[in-house]
Amino acid sequence: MSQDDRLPRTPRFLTLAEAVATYVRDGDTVAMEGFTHLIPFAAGHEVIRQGKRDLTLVRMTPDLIYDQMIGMGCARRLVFSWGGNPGVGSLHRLRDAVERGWPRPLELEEHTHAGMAHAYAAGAAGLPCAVLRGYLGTDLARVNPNVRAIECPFTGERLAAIPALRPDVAIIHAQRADRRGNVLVEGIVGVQKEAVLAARRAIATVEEVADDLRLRSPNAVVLPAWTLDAIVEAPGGARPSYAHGYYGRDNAFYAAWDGISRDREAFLAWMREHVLAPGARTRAG
Amino acid sequence: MSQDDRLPRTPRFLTLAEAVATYVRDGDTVAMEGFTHLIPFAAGHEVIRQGKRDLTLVRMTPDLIYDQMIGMGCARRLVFSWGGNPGVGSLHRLRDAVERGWPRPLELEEHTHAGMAHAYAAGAAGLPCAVLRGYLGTDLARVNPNVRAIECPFTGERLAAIPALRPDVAIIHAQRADRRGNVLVEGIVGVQKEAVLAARRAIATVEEVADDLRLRSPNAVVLPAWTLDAIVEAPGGARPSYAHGYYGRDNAFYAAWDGISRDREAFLAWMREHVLAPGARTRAG
Amino acid sequence: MSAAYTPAEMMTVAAARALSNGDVCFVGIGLPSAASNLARLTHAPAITLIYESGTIGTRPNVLPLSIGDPELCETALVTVSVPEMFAYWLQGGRITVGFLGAAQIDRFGNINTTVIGAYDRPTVRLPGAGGAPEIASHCRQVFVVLAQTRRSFVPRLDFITSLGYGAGGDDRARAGLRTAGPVLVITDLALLRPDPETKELVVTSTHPGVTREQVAERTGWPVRFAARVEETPPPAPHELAVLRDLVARSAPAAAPA
Amino acid sequence: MSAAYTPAEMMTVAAARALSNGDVCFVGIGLPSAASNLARLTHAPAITLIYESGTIGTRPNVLPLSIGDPELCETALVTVSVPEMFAYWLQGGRITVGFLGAAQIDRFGNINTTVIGAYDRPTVRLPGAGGAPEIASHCRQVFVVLAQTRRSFVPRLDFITSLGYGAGGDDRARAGLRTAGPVLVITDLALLRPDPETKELVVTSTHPGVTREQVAERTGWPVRFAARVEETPPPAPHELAVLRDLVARSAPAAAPA
Repeated sequence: MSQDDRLPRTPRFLTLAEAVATYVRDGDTVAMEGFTHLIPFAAGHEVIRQGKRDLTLVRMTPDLIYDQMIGMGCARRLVFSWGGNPGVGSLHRLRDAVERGWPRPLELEEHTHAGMAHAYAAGAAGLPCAVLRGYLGTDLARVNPNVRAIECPFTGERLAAIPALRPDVAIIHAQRADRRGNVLVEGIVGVQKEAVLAARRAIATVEEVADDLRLRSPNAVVLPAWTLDAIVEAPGGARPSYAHGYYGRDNAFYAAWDGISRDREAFLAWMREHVLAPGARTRAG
Repeated sequence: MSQDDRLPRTPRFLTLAEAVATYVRDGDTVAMEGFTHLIPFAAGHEVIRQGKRDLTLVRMTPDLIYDQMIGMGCARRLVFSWGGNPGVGSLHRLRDAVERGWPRPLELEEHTHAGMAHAYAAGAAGLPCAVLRGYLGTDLARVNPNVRAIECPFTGERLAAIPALRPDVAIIHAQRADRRGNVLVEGIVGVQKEAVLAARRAIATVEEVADDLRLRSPNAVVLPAWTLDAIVEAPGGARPSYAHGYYGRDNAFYAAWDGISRDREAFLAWMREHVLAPGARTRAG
Repeated sequence: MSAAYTPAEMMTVAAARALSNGDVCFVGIGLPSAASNLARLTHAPAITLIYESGTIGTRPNVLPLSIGDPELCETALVTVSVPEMFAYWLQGGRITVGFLGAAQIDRFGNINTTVIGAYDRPTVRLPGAGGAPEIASHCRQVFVVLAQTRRSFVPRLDFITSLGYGAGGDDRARAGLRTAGPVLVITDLALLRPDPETKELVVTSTHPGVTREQVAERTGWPVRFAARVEETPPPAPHELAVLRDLVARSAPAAAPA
Repeated sequence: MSAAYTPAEMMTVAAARALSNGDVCFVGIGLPSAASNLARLTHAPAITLIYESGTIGTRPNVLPLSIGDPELCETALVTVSVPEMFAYWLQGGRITVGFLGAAQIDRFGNINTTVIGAYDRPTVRLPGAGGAPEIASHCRQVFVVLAQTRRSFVPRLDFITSLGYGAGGDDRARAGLRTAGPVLVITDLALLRPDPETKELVVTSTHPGVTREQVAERTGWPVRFAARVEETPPPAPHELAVLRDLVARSAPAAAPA
């Protein structure tokens, strides 16, 4: 194992464009996490605007942001565990890529939520693999060579082993950073901490940079500054997802996305208007 | 695996004497956790008063409470990772039991902190064993048959495996319970949550039972009522350890224990006066 | 007209009734979420609802659209990380009921939510596994709720996403599982339970006004009926009123059809 | 008299100097804790101190007696659980310096904190491993601080609690470790560093007024000296003043001798 990429650094306060240009490279394995809550939409749109290509996208729930990135041709491969529009239905751009190869074919590596969550935790913990009681009796183990068996040396029980996730770059959205770059995540915290700690490089976009993190508990979920490479102030950066304590989830947009994304041209028109056009950044999502 | 002992229950609000009498049995494997902070001294003293015998005591840091229980003959076996008086020196009752078999011989199963922490987490997670990169090059693996090797099926790396900890009963001390029996742990939270979730039965002693847990963060460390068997209101129950937000650590007592505990008779006299005597409960520690 | 009700309402009410006060329920989004909250708002006020987003003991006032809506966290006792949720809470073996929806189910309660067609060249790419495979294996028992059609009740799954009873008999135990599996399937027509020996799902109750022929017609295999088939009690006025209130105050997209 | 200082003060000051502003230091209790906080209060104000109790980025105003004193949590950026501390933070490979004390050390930087005598029938039962074995293996480099005597610097350990360089040479790498190991040992007499090839600890600096004979006398093996042995600069007035202030305001038991 090379552990040098885990060593402490001093994060830079950058614009979103600078952060994505500096830390996301074509061909990278990119984990943009946020479990329903705090999805880094603004960062995803910047990745699209900068025309990044051949990415391996990792996310438990690809959600609308990866649907958009896949539809815009950023991705070569997807590692995921649930690829729907939550409560609404399909991710049509994801399906179009898988079912018809548009705009380009998409390789899938498919897990369960439990598997992905354990794999991020193993990555954060510097282990080569995650061990869980999982994938029992499911065909996922048949189609995914990254699901293997490992035997407990005490009981002989066969458990599942999957490789640790070690993304090249993790991008998360969070509520606040202080001026040193320490970052607070609060509410549904998902796997963001694990994704950052598992990755070689990490960007946090935040609702605000403040003098004080305003921690209300000694046991809050905090990423110390030295675990991050870049902090980007991006208010509203999780919309149409949400930021606990800042704004709610735009459930109507999630429902509307079903119609927008069904048709390739309608999708492209929406992306041009809301993501690619000059000045689009302020209202994207 | 039998998982039935993990199923939800409704905790009972009991006195300390009732809770220990009901849930701690001779011969049990007992984990009383609290990493320096929130050590359940009052509960340990009640175990001593009730004359429990043949216990396998599990704790990362035996601390003064297990020194006292060992010296009073409650324990047959100790599973631990660091057995000193923190910042002061030896645990003399522990040493006397190991070096000279007084008041009875004490079997040791010895781990590293990392190993014990992983073993509790594996117990909480319902796994048969914990896997970590640990015990490398140490003689602990030589003297402890419960440290074995397991091979990563992806990289071939040999990792350490140790059995999950599954105590018969876990006892913790915490800041607050609400009237339903939900319990807040705050500050240095150690392995208390894991110990409770790994155990078949669990007792929480608390500084106060309140109408409201007064959670300051949605991500506080909370044990839901249905993970516990008994709640005991025991203000001061962690002294001479401490309860963040309630009272500080009695460092002077920790230093004084060195003198009290060196001599068998002085130790017994102290225990008689401060733990065994009628009325001792209110000032024990 | 409070006496009239839709098949979907009957399904949700019947699903809710299967839960009890002492349950700790791992709740899937959609129909399971509506049923679980209906139970909480009627006969099981002390039930503990857990969503895989990490929210424990949640009491949403409106039905969530997603598994991680703000309402879930805001009304929860506490919210834990997703790795902790799957390791300590689900795999830890402390959930009494896993409540799942499904795209397809077979006669042995196996579930497909992954693909229609070949995995590598699917006709329809479904969302995939999510938490379901481990919910199906780690909860003490599993309930499944879905509308009954020939497309959803199929003789053979193209892909087993979540294991029920495999090929029946003791197949589930031989896969290493000690939990009870899908002991109850609730549809808009009937209730089905596994035969104690073969583990094939058999109809044990039909909803009021539903005939055996209708059930057979909307099942993709020659469905069997228990020796004694009950009639599901219709929704009580109170159940319907609470369900309709809940649906009315929830976002349209989050409410069951 | 600010110019006079004790050997223990020299040791703590020399240990503190080894740390720098960019370090993330996993701090053992006792001498390492005093040295780490002295570094933070002098030349390394931005250093990150981590204690195994879970406290990250702690800035204690007084020296803690235990590894989990209230002061550590109250002044920390954040406090995590002990399993998380060992899994994500230590094993995760993000610590630059592990700072350990020791009961005994051998010429290859292996440490014993477990027993004197046979494991099953020890003459002296020491506290045991604690966090040290994994600190010794997972931190990018390890510093060890301890007073130098024939009882602590021994030719052969009865028990290897924490691996240094094993039997020397590439033994450490052959045990599967990629980290640098004990690159610096700070005593009340001298600084020792491993020979680049053999990995035997050799004296690279002696403290002012300390002779080679004194060092040899208080080492349990025929200690070697580097080709060029420096003299450790004495404590600066500022270093001494800050250390003495820190000690004075800490509980007597927590302060270094």
